[in-house]
Amino acid sequence: MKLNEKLLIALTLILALFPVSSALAQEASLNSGDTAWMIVSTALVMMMTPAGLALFYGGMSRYKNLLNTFAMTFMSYCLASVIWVVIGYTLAFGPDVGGLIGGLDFTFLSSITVKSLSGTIPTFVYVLFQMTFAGITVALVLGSIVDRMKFSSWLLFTTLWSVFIYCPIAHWVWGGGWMAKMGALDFAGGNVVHINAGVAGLVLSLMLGKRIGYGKETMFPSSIALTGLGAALLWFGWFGFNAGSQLAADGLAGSAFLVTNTSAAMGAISWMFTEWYITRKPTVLGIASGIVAGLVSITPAAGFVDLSASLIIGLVAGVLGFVCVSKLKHKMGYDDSLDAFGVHGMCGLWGALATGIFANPAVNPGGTGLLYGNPKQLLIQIVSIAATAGYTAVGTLVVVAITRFATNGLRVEKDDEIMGLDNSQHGERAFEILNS
Amino acid sequence: MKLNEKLLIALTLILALFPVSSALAQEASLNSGDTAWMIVSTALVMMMTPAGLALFYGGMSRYKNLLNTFAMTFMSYCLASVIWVVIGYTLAFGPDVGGLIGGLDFTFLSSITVKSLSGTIPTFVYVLFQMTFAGITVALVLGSIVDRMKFSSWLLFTTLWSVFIYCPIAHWVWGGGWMAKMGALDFAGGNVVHINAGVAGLVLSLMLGKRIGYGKETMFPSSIALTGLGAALLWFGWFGFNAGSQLAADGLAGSAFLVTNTSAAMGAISWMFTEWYITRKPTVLGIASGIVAGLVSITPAAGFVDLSASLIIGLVAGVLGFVCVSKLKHKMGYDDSLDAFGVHGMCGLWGALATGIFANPAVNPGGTGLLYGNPKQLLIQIVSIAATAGYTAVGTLVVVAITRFATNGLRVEKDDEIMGLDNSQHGERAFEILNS
Amino acid sequence: MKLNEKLLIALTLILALFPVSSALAQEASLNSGDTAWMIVSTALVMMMTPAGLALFYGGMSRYKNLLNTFAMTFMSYCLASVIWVVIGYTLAFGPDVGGLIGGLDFTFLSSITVKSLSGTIPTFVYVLFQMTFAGITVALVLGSIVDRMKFSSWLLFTTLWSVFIYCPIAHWVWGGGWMAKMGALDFAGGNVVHINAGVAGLVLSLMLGKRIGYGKETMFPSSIALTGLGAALLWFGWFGFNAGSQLAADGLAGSAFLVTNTSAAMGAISWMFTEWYITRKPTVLGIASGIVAGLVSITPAAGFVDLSASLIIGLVAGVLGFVCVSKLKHKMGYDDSLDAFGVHGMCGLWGALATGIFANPAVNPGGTGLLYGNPKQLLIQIVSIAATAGYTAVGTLVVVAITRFATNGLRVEKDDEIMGLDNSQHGERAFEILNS
Amino acid sequence: MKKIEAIIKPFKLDDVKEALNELGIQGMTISEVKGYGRQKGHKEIYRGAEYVVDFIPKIKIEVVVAANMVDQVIEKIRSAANSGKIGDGKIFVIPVEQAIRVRTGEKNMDAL
Amino acid sequence: MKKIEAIIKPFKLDDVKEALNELGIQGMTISEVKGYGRQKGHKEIYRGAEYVVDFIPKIKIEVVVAANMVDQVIEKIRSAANSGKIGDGKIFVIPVEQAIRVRTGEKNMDAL
Amino acid sequence: MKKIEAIIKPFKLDDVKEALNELGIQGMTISEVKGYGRQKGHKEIYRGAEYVVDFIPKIKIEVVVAANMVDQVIEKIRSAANSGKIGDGKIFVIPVEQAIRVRTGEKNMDAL
Ligand SMILES: Nc1ncnc2c1ncn2[C@@H]1O[C@H](COP(=O)(O)OP(=O)(O)O)[C@@H](O)[C@H]1O
Ligand SMILES: Nc1ncnc2c1ncn2[C@@H]1O[C@H](COP(=O)(O)OP(=O)(O)O)[C@@H](O)[C@H]1O
Ligand SMILES: Nc1ncnc2c1ncn2[C@@H]1O[C@H](COP(=O)(O)OP(=O)(O)O)[C@@H](O)[C@H]1O
Repeated sequence: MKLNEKLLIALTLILALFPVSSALAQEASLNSGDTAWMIVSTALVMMMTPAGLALFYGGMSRYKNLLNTFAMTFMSYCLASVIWVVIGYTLAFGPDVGGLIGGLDFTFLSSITVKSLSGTIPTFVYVLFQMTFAGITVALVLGSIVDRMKFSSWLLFTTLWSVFIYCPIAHWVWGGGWMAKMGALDFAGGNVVHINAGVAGLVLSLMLGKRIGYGKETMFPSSIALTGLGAALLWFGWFGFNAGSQLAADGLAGSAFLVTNTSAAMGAISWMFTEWYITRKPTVLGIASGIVAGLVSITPAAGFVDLSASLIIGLVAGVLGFVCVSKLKHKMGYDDSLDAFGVHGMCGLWGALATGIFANPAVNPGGTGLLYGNPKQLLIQIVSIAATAGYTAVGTLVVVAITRFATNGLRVEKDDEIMGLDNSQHGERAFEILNS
Repeated sequence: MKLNEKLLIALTLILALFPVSSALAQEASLNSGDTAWMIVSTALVMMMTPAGLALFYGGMSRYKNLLNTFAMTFMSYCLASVIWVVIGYTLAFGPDVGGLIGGLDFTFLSSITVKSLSGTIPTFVYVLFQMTFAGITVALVLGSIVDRMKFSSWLLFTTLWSVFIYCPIAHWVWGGGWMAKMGALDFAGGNVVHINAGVAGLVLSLMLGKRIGYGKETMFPSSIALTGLGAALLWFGWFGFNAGSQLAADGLAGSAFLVTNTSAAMGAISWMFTEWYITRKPTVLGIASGIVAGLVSITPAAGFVDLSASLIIGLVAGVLGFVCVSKLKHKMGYDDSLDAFGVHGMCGLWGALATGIFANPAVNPGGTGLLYGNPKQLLIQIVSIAATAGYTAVGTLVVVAITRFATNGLRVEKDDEIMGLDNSQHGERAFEILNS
Repeated sequence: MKLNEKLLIALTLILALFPVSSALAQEASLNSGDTAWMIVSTALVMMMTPAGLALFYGGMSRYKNLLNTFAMTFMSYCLASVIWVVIGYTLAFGPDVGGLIGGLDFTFLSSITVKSLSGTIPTFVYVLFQMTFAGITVALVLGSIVDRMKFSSWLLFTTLWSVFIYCPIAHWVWGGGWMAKMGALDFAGGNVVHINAGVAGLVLSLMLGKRIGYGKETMFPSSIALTGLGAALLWFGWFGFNAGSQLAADGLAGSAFLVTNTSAAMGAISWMFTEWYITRKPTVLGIASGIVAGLVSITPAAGFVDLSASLIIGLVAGVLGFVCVSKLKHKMGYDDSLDAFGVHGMCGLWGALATGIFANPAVNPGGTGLLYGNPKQLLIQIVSIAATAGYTAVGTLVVVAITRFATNGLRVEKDDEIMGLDNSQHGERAFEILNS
Repeated sequence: MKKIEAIIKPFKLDDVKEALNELGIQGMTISEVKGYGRQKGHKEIYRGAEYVVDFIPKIKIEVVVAANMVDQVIEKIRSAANSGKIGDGKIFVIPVEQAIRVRTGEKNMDAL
Repeated sequence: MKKIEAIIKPFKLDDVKEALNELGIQGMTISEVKGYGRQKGHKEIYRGAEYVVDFIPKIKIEVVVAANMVDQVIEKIRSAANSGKIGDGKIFVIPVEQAIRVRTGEKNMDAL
Repeated sequence: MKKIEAIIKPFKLDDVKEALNELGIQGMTISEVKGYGRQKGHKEIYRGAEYVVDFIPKIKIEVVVAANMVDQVIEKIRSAANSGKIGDGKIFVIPVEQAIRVRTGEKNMDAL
């Protein structure tokens, strides 16, 4: 309960007699500070997709596919933006139907007005904040499949996946669905965003098959500099992602902010040293990857754990991420192009478990983990992880099958793949630097 | 009227007897939430010019002129910053003189203090917020004329144009001038910013003449990747632009935020599909352009229209923008290098009309459009558009004439234009990527 | 004292009888508007290091060292993030010990909870805000030494320097240490950040020696375009840096915001014209450098001076910066690679003096400068500058000596330096743009 | 057969290409090169560090033609690439003993 | 000695390199070039401005070998670079009068 | 006339340029190339994917000179480009039948 609310309860009591009081009572609970913070958080999370992720992914994809990666990222966010206000929000946050999905009451946001409030902020802001999560989640998936997918197929996949995979899971966890009722802890999206996107990416990449020349040809990232900048912007935006998930500008938001930054820093440090030790060189790509690994892992835990937990979560994330992308992947032999599964899926999984282990009631009475005497929480986390992974795996399979049928084939022509998707799909080049 | 104001009225009534009450009454209406939001909005809009627009425009200009585009953009903002605090603000927002211009009372912001308030925020913040609009407007103009204008001429043009063209129009619409009195609706700058800049750009490009080799030589954008990043940053900043124009962190700001994002997404989608259908390829440049088209169009309408209107406004913007830059321009044969007129002018015009059509009193009692039974509004919009376009066309003509005379000639030497302006004007290159 | 506080005092008086009142009294002073602003400020300052500074510095370093510059910048922030929460914060802001250093009470932020407040904001937010300053300060140092330092040496240097140089100085000025008691004025870090980093950079570069080929070979910046973007992002973030240092969203924050933007703009304008006059070409690098010079100079003064002072401060900064980097440096013959000393050290010095000259009690009763009848302030400023420069010079010397010993040698092999640090230290290249 | 190597100013490329087309030349290979010669380079100053850029961007055109076409080709290139200013470039003629088309294995004149 | 200049499609480079290694060729020099020929370029459209990109990215391989190896080398390159499609490229043979290794000053065959 | 093609390490360019100036050579053309040879390339590892970069950046200098200057030029380049390490590069000499200056049409020696 926030300050001004208290103020107002108090006031309404005293001022019951004043004419203004009623007017006052109505919009009583809008808090301009919380609203300011949430509009900014939303803007920050929005920026993560077309700026942060486009650079992070674009810089890692081969030069001939850089713009295609941009195009897929941009359109993921654009399509999600429209889908969300039309149908997505209501499916995720409409009145609960059997714990599984939201009702259609808010289709086209009907019945939500400028005056509607969610907690202490305008409902419109809440809708948009949630929308930015839908937008980045589907965009994260493409990390597994750049360099080979037909643009048309991607657009259809994005549309179907947002509606049929993202919305239900968002409802389960945040929309009052069964996971919420079960008491699963996911502050800012370990399940909903990262495990979900990571597993979907893996499935999609398996169905697409490997890139031509994978394992044989050299596949240099087009620009580690752009990837580094992307990681920096993702970090910047992630403060909105995690601290914003408190939906208020208060102490818990500050705490989420603190652990988010700490975990990101630890992730970068541990990834770098692990890599340095194992492959003899600390790379900028490794540092950037470690930052993201740390951020992903702290996401579900941000509002529940304390500083010392965040140091451990980030530390483990850096090592885990490195092992997944540089060992596991090559052992398993799938072609998760930019490691959406290795980084987001696996570190999201670690974060979800860590939440069940480290959740400290002193930070947030809403969550008590194993270390604070509640082993049950860890169990709940495992169930929620399994359910999320299971649903998204099967669901994505179906969505991909439909997409393949509808766009006859998911993959670009062999020659187009060799020539590069920038040229074949978009008829453009990322840079035209010719001296004169 | 915002919450805390209400609180305070109430309080001052009750507390009339308390010592603190008077102190209270004074700075009564500063709202820290609104202030927080407006400082951030201002920072976001500031970022749009040297980061967003410089990349968006720089990436579209030919490589040999990339830095010159940066230089013009940066200096537009720097000059506007100084001009605004010295004389611009008072011309635009000083006490109204005959509905045409502001008086000189606030020259050098004299008589404004740390304690001064505008509504619920410090006046200094309001001054800066308005300044960022002046800065980006003149920078937008250069989209029409990159690749050929003398840097010295640009600096003088910027200075004169900000004072004699921007300030009066800003006064008419936002400073309590005749358009405001007439009831013209322009929430965040359809007239003041986009139509104004677009028309000025067209005039300037006509007076400069076409680029050497225009229509014959290939003129490849230096980097679609940078342009894409620029569009993403513009989108991010535009939330400050539009939602910030409410000058408060409240429900209407949230609504403006919602329609802004929706229109941008729709603009990108519709531009992309139109292009795909007509030229067989969906380009990243098209997607980026559609985003901007959607943002421009919703700008005047942001605080007045509802979700469904924003879907239509963005949809039309994407198609309109595409047609203007890829058909109209080539028909007319002017050389609007980066389409400041095609995108900002024309989509700004559409937005201004759309505001008159879709303004929904349920969103904002301050505006009722054609569809809600007030055809007169559409008429008012048309008058305001015509007046803006007319004044800026003539005014720019004069300003350009003076500039040409004062800097003898507007255009760089033929050889310098061929060699590129980065080299001839600045003696630099944008990238020096040489392996060793 | 902020609005809501007043409200609450008032309220607690009246509501003494209500049950809620006590609960109210406790967390009474959290202000959600101030908190919103400070979280955002912190995020903005964080972004300055891995995004703004990495680009600004990376673009200036030679292509073969671009990623190494990124790596050093990223790790500076990551290490500082961890060091700060473990030990740095308590050394700087723990209970004062003899005016020299903070006590260890807050090691690992122990005893700080979600409910802890600093003024009107959560203590965690305050901790993080201060952390971002530690992070950028040490990163600024590397501007003096890019292109030649061993990565391992940099990591150790960063760690030692943050703890033994930054923390004490931060304590003296902001942690209630002797400079604070003496009445030194440093609103946002002229001493603590810029003079400190600049002098440390100079010392480190002298101990490292010049780059191979310095003064003989051409050393082209890898990308003025990236440097320009970096300057724009630094400017954007600097609003959090300076206006955020007020720790509240109020009129003084607005005033700091105003003078910051004005000084940056003036710095760019004056640097550009000085350069234009002296070397016949206005460069984008010059404009970008002028922006930073203006921002550095206004930093200590931001909360104390008025508009007209900021015009002068920025004007002088542009000229001074230009002279330092293009004349002084070459006269003295040290190799301050990217001019951390020339720009940050010297302009920080100017800003610290200017604060003593222009501090206007009408803006902030906390500071009265020479021009307002308090010559003593100027003296205090000089003492604080001298002390800061002296301590950091000697301290850095020691830290560097230890680092050299511990990492046997500070400098990369001759061949590695020639081949470039991206390749030799990280085994990466910044761009791999190969058409196919 | 001879290989004609022409070093020209970048902005002249289109003209030269068209000129060669007029001769019915169906193929050529170009590359970005930097040239040092009589044409003075410009200087660039970065924060007071002054560098003379005396390697100037040029385009190198390589076209292999029958011996008997050499003079025409040279003439065409000259007139197209000529701006009358220092730095217009050079044309060199180099003997070629064989030419093969990768796709078909055709030899010499048939390969062009 | 002869210099063999092969202009090939970029993605064929690895194959050609390996093919040459099989011949025991220890060195070569490559450069990025652009080719104009029978292979049609594609068009790019930027906001309605349509440009035909008829200079297509190619890789030029230069390898200097003993005269007696020329035919083998040509054959190896041909088979490796051949995709059967227009634009596979050309191979040119140019006389080389001397070769020197910078490091040692060794001459001709010893320099390769 | 002969064309001397020297493939050298990039950081040696300035030295070689000066060496040639001492011989009064007024012009040359350089290009960025990549070399494959005895000099071992380094490996790069991106997220566990290990690539050997065996094409190493080099600079190719082309200078056309009178036949009688060839030996001097070779010697100058050698001594300037020599670092004594593997990978210092090669120098090749190729016959040139004609040289024309685009601007003036001057031929052969006068064109240089
Ligand atoms: N001796 C040479 N060998 C190879 N290339 C040369 C030689 N001399 C000049 N060039 C090339 O020709 C270009 C133009 O030569 P320059 O002397 O500048 O002007 P001009 O062609 O008018 O004499 C140079 O930039 C260089 O690329
Ligand atoms: N006469 C020529 N001189 C030099 N290079 C040529 C010539 N003709 C073609 N080329 C090069 O060979 C490449 C392939 O030629 P092209 O005619 O497109 O296909 P193909 O090799 O199948 O005949 C061209 O892109 C160009 O680089
Ligand atoms: N047979 C060849 N033909 C053309 N270029 C060659 C040949 N052999 C070597 N080179 C070039 O010379 C460079 C240096 O050769 P390398 O064998 O690495 O060292 P060294 O010059 O010391 O023998 C190579 O990188 C390559 O560019």
